[in-house]
Amino acid sequence: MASWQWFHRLGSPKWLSGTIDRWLPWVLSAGTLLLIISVVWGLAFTPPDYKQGNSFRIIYIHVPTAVVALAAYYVMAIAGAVSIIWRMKVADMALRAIAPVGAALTFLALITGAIWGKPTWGAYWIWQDARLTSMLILFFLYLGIMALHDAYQDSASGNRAAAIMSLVGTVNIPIIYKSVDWWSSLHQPASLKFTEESTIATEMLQPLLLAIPGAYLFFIAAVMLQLRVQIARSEKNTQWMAERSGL
Amino acid sequence: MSIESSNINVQPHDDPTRSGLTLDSICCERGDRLLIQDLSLHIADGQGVRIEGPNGSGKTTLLRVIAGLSQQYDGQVRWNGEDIRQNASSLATECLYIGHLAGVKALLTPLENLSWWLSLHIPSAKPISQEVQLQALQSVGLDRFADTPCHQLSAGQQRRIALARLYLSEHRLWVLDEPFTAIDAAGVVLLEQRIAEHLAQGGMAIVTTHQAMNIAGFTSHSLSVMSANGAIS
Amino acid sequence: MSIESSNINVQPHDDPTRSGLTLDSICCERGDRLLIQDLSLHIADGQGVRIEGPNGSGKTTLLRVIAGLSQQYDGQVRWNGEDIRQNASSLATECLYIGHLAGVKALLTPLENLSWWLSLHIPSAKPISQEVQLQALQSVGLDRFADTPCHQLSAGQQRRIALARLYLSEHRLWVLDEPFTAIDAAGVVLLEQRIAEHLAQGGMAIVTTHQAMNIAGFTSHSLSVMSANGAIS
Amino acid sequence: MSTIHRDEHAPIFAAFNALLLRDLRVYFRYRGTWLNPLVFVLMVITLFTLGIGPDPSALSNHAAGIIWVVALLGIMLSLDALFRADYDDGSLEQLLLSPQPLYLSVLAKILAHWFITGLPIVLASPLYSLMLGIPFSAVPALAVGLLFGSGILSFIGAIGAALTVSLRSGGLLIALLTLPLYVPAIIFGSQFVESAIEGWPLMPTFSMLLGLLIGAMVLSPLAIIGGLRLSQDV
Amino acid sequence: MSTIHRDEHAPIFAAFNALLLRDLRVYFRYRGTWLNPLVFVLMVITLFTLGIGPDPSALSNHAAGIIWVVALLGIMLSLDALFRADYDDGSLEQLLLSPQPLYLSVLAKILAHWFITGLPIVLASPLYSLMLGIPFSAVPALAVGLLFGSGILSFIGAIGAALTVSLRSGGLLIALLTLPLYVPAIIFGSQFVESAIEGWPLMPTFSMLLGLLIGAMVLSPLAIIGGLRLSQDV
Ligand code: HEM
Ligand SMILES: Nc1ncnc2c1ncn2[C@@H]1O[C@H](COP(=O)(O)OP(=O)(O)OP(=O)(O)O)[C@@H](O)[C@H]1O
Ligand SMILES: Nc1ncnc2c1ncn2[C@@H]1O[C@H](COP(=O)(O)OP(=O)(O)OP(=O)(O)O)[C@@H](O)[C@H]1O
Ligand SMILES: [Mg+2]
Ligand SMILES: [Mg+2]
Repeated sequence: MASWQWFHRLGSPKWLSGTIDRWLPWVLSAGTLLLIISVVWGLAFTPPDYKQGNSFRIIYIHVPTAVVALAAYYVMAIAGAVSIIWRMKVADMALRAIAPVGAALTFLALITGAIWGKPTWGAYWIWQDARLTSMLILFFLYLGIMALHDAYQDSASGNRAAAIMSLVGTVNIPIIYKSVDWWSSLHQPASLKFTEESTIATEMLQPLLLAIPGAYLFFIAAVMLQLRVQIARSEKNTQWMAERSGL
Repeated sequence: MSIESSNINVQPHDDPTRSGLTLDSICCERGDRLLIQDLSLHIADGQGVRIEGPNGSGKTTLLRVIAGLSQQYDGQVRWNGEDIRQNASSLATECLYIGHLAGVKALLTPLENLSWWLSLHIPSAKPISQEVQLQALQSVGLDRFADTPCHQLSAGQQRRIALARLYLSEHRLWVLDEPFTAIDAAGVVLLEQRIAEHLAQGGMAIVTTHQAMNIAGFTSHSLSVMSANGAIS
Repeated sequence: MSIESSNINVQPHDDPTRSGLTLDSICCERGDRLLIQDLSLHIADGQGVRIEGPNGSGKTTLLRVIAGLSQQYDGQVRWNGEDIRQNASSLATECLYIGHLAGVKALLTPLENLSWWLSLHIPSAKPISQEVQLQALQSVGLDRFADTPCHQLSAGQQRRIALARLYLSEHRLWVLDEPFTAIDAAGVVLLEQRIAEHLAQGGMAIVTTHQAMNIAGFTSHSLSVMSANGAIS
Repeated sequence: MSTIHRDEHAPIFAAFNALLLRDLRVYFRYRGTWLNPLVFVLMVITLFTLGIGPDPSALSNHAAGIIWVVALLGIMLSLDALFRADYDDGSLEQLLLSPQPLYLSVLAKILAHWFITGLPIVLASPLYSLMLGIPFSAVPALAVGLLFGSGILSFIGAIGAALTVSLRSGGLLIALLTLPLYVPAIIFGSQFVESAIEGWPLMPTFSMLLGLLIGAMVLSPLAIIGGLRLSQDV
Repeated sequence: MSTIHRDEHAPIFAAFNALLLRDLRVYFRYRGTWLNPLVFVLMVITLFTLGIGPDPSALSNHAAGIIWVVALLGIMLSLDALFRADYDDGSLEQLLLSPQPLYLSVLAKILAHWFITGLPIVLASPLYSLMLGIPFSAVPALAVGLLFGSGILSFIGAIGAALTVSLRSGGLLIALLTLPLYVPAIIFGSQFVESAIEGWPLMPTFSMLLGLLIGAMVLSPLAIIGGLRLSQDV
């Protein structure tokens, strides 16, 4: 029983609200710090690429946002599953909170990728590229879930509909990962490998290895901020919320 | 905005396994308004309850909760002592619901409409023959229209197709939301007879209607809006 | 299959230019059945007619012919002596029709629904202010719901939006098909009062309903199916 | 468009405005609905590129044609709802019985529909050109062409919508009825864009498009009114 | 399919059959309705050839992709009506309240829908190949691919239809929700046909299509049931 306590606590908006208040400053500042360090390191102290010159530096935004945008979908789908199985209020809030953040990250990855594409591939956008198109599809998935949420007047139904849709959408995740193998693609296959030697030069890799956790932390902070809004909205009539805002 | 609620046939907490339908402190909120507050009642075999209340007082909301269509409520609905949230299928096999919408396909004929409904709701091993179905249609005065597409029928005739189900139903509980809508005076009398017959055979019924209704064995339960504003002022 | 029809307020042929509504030997056939045979009647200022008949006897069909929605009939409908086939607009400006369907947009609020309807049907140079519209909604008990999307309202409340038009209407002729459907008892009383008021002010009304109705100044006219089979047998 | 505006001396336009406003409200009531046709167009283009596979030149060569066909589909997809909702809830009866000129009422409904389908598709022209590699210099022509074209498509599609409103046979009958009528618009429309891309003279096709639009605007309401009246006698 | 067949010992399949029969009857009641999606597909292909202009090779190069996208659109166009009619007339309530397994009821409805949309599109494969210049030897592969693909599309589209049935926001939200999910089917489907045209091995894409179909058939009813139950609480 005791081992489940954390799970039940997680279901309580009050507990969650307290936790967010405690952790948000730390997560936010750590994420920002890591990002700043890695970007400054990447932009100023890394040697230019022998083929791409300086344009490769956008990697320090592009790769972290792309990686986190994908991971965000998993987290969202897990929240959806929890919401459907245990009907947990907090899971619904999490789903609602993650969708716009994930959509924004996906959008950023798309934009930075497109900007990077111009000097390297000679075009902002290449339709036939699988990675690019599948990322666009991820963007549409996020948008669809947000639209479904909004379309329902009744928030309980909207939450449930969005949870179902987020689970259904997970089928696309393997496609997005596998697309590079299935299609001919101009885009990099995964080059960060933990098992073998990485194909990126170490000097370029090191700031990237800082930027990715930085982006994760930043994502968590953004979701926490969104969650706060969700909690305030759905718990506005409860006593603890009244006390909290009274304080 | 709050709702008064009176308990009839009370003592729902006595014997949770007893047969029939038990509502246990049902609360319903819709659009930030509390419609039904702490409603408890029990319906046993042979009993009928008429839910009364002005327009917008929550009758349909309550009936949809009882039938298992709506999940947004607090409290318990028990069928033979079992929470319908735990065991929906036991109620489903024994409950007949006719709501504001008739559930009649406009492009099909009355006979076809009756037939698909029967296959879904009366899954007996022995199929119900077409003659029996025609008899039910005759009971509601539609035998001559058995093969006319429903969208060519009048409002009352379309509603009668849904009501023909009452003449074939073997369900113990009938949940009828405004069954007399669009039905002419002679039709209302015959329907009342049919409902009385059902109760006499040990069935149960929950009915809403704004019209006068006289059926033996019925008690009334009113959902009245406190700031009585639902009526045309 | 044939229809009996009795003439009340007869002599429709006397004075073709007289004011009010005149039906002159109306015959309607629908789906190979003769529904209305040779129906003639006249309604003058301050008169109300209730069209009676079992389900499927042709009441709605007749009302749609009178309102000018249906073109499939023989005979003449005259408004102030003029055939409405020749001059549809003179009737259109003076006639209010509320049918089985309410003509209410589910996504809009009651106030918005009333407002578009008014612009189409009461094209006075002086626009009807929002306060007046709210008053009409209050008359049907919907003032608290003036800004709630209609699909969140109950069946009776949605119907009341259509009926709110009666409180703003300046039309001389009201054609009301089952206006009391889904309306609670208190609401029916108030509607009856409103119709009586309309007649007292010199208006005309044609109404169908299966419920009891008592309004002064109303005569009944029955469309009864000869082989009385429309009733639940 | 935010408040009901009634001109003291023109109750006729009051009705026109009220209907326009009503329909726009219905369309906008759920956030995002009005974006749907546009999103649909963007998605279909995406899908086409996926289906057609790795051959970038094929797309840009036929960009004008693809955009036109897809825009047409987006508009047509949403045409089913133009009168059917009114038919189902009885407000079409009230429209037909109104003493106001039906011609204007029909125009108001079509205009409202165009605002939420045609207009966003027109405004997104720069996006298509980006997606399909159309030169930026051709964007104004693309937008003007789509402006006229989407108008023509709305009017013609409305005829199909009116004629089928009482038949419960689904929206595809509209496609069947109206696609043949769309052909001239499609031909001139994509020619117009092609001319802009290639630098050919624009006036001949422009005047054809303008003529088609005016013709459709003047004539189609007559057919639409006929279709709507018919729907009451089924 | 002409009379209701009830197996004495299987009332469950009696319900399945009754629902299948009911929906087919509704679809067929107006002559020609079932032809609509097919005619739509043929017309859009015709329009594409018009819009793309006098360049026959451009089309045949991308024939597989074009057919797939257009078939998808035809099916999606008609999906809006899959549950909405039932929702509007109250028969969805009766379906949800039935003691019969909803899983089978949903399957029956999708199957009926596929019979009048997917199947005619599959059967017309020889026609497309004629129109778009696909070699006749590839027709069987085209038909098999469309057979699987249209099934997948029906199941996935039904999810979108179920989730939006109570929202009066038009059929385009379905497109927004389901088009991203269609992508794998489109990719493998058009790859399959291309492999057939080019004479590449068929098994890899075939097994992917089969897997997708089985996955969609098994899993999508779960999401659909969730969506339908949801629709009653709005
Ligand atoms: C709009 C265009 C682009 C999009 C949508 C896009 C998308 C993505 C995505 C989704 C990832 C994450 C993959 C993963 O987590 O496994 C990624 C990683 C990456 N992208 Fe892009 N990309 C684009 C353009 C580019 C360009 C132009 C380049 C450089 C030539 C590039 C280089 C990379 C690299 C090096 C990675 C890291 C790969 C890894 O180690 O996993 N991308 N991109
Ligand atoms: N989804 C919803 N969102 C918001 N409010 C709702 C919703 N559903 C119902 N309501 C409100 O609940 C109230 C009760 O509705 P209900 O349909 O139960 O009334 P009713 O008693 O059946 O009325 P009637 O006699 O008119 O049929 C109405 O005022 C309605 O506005
Ligand atoms: N388009 C049509 N085609 C064939 N028959 C029709 C059509 N319209 C109406 N009918 C028939 O005409 C008869 C009368 O219909 P109508 O709607 O006028 O009846 P009503 O008196 O209003 O009945 P209710 O009391 O049920 O509203 C019905 O039996 C109906 O079947
Ligand atoms: Mg009700
Ligand atoms: Mg009637």
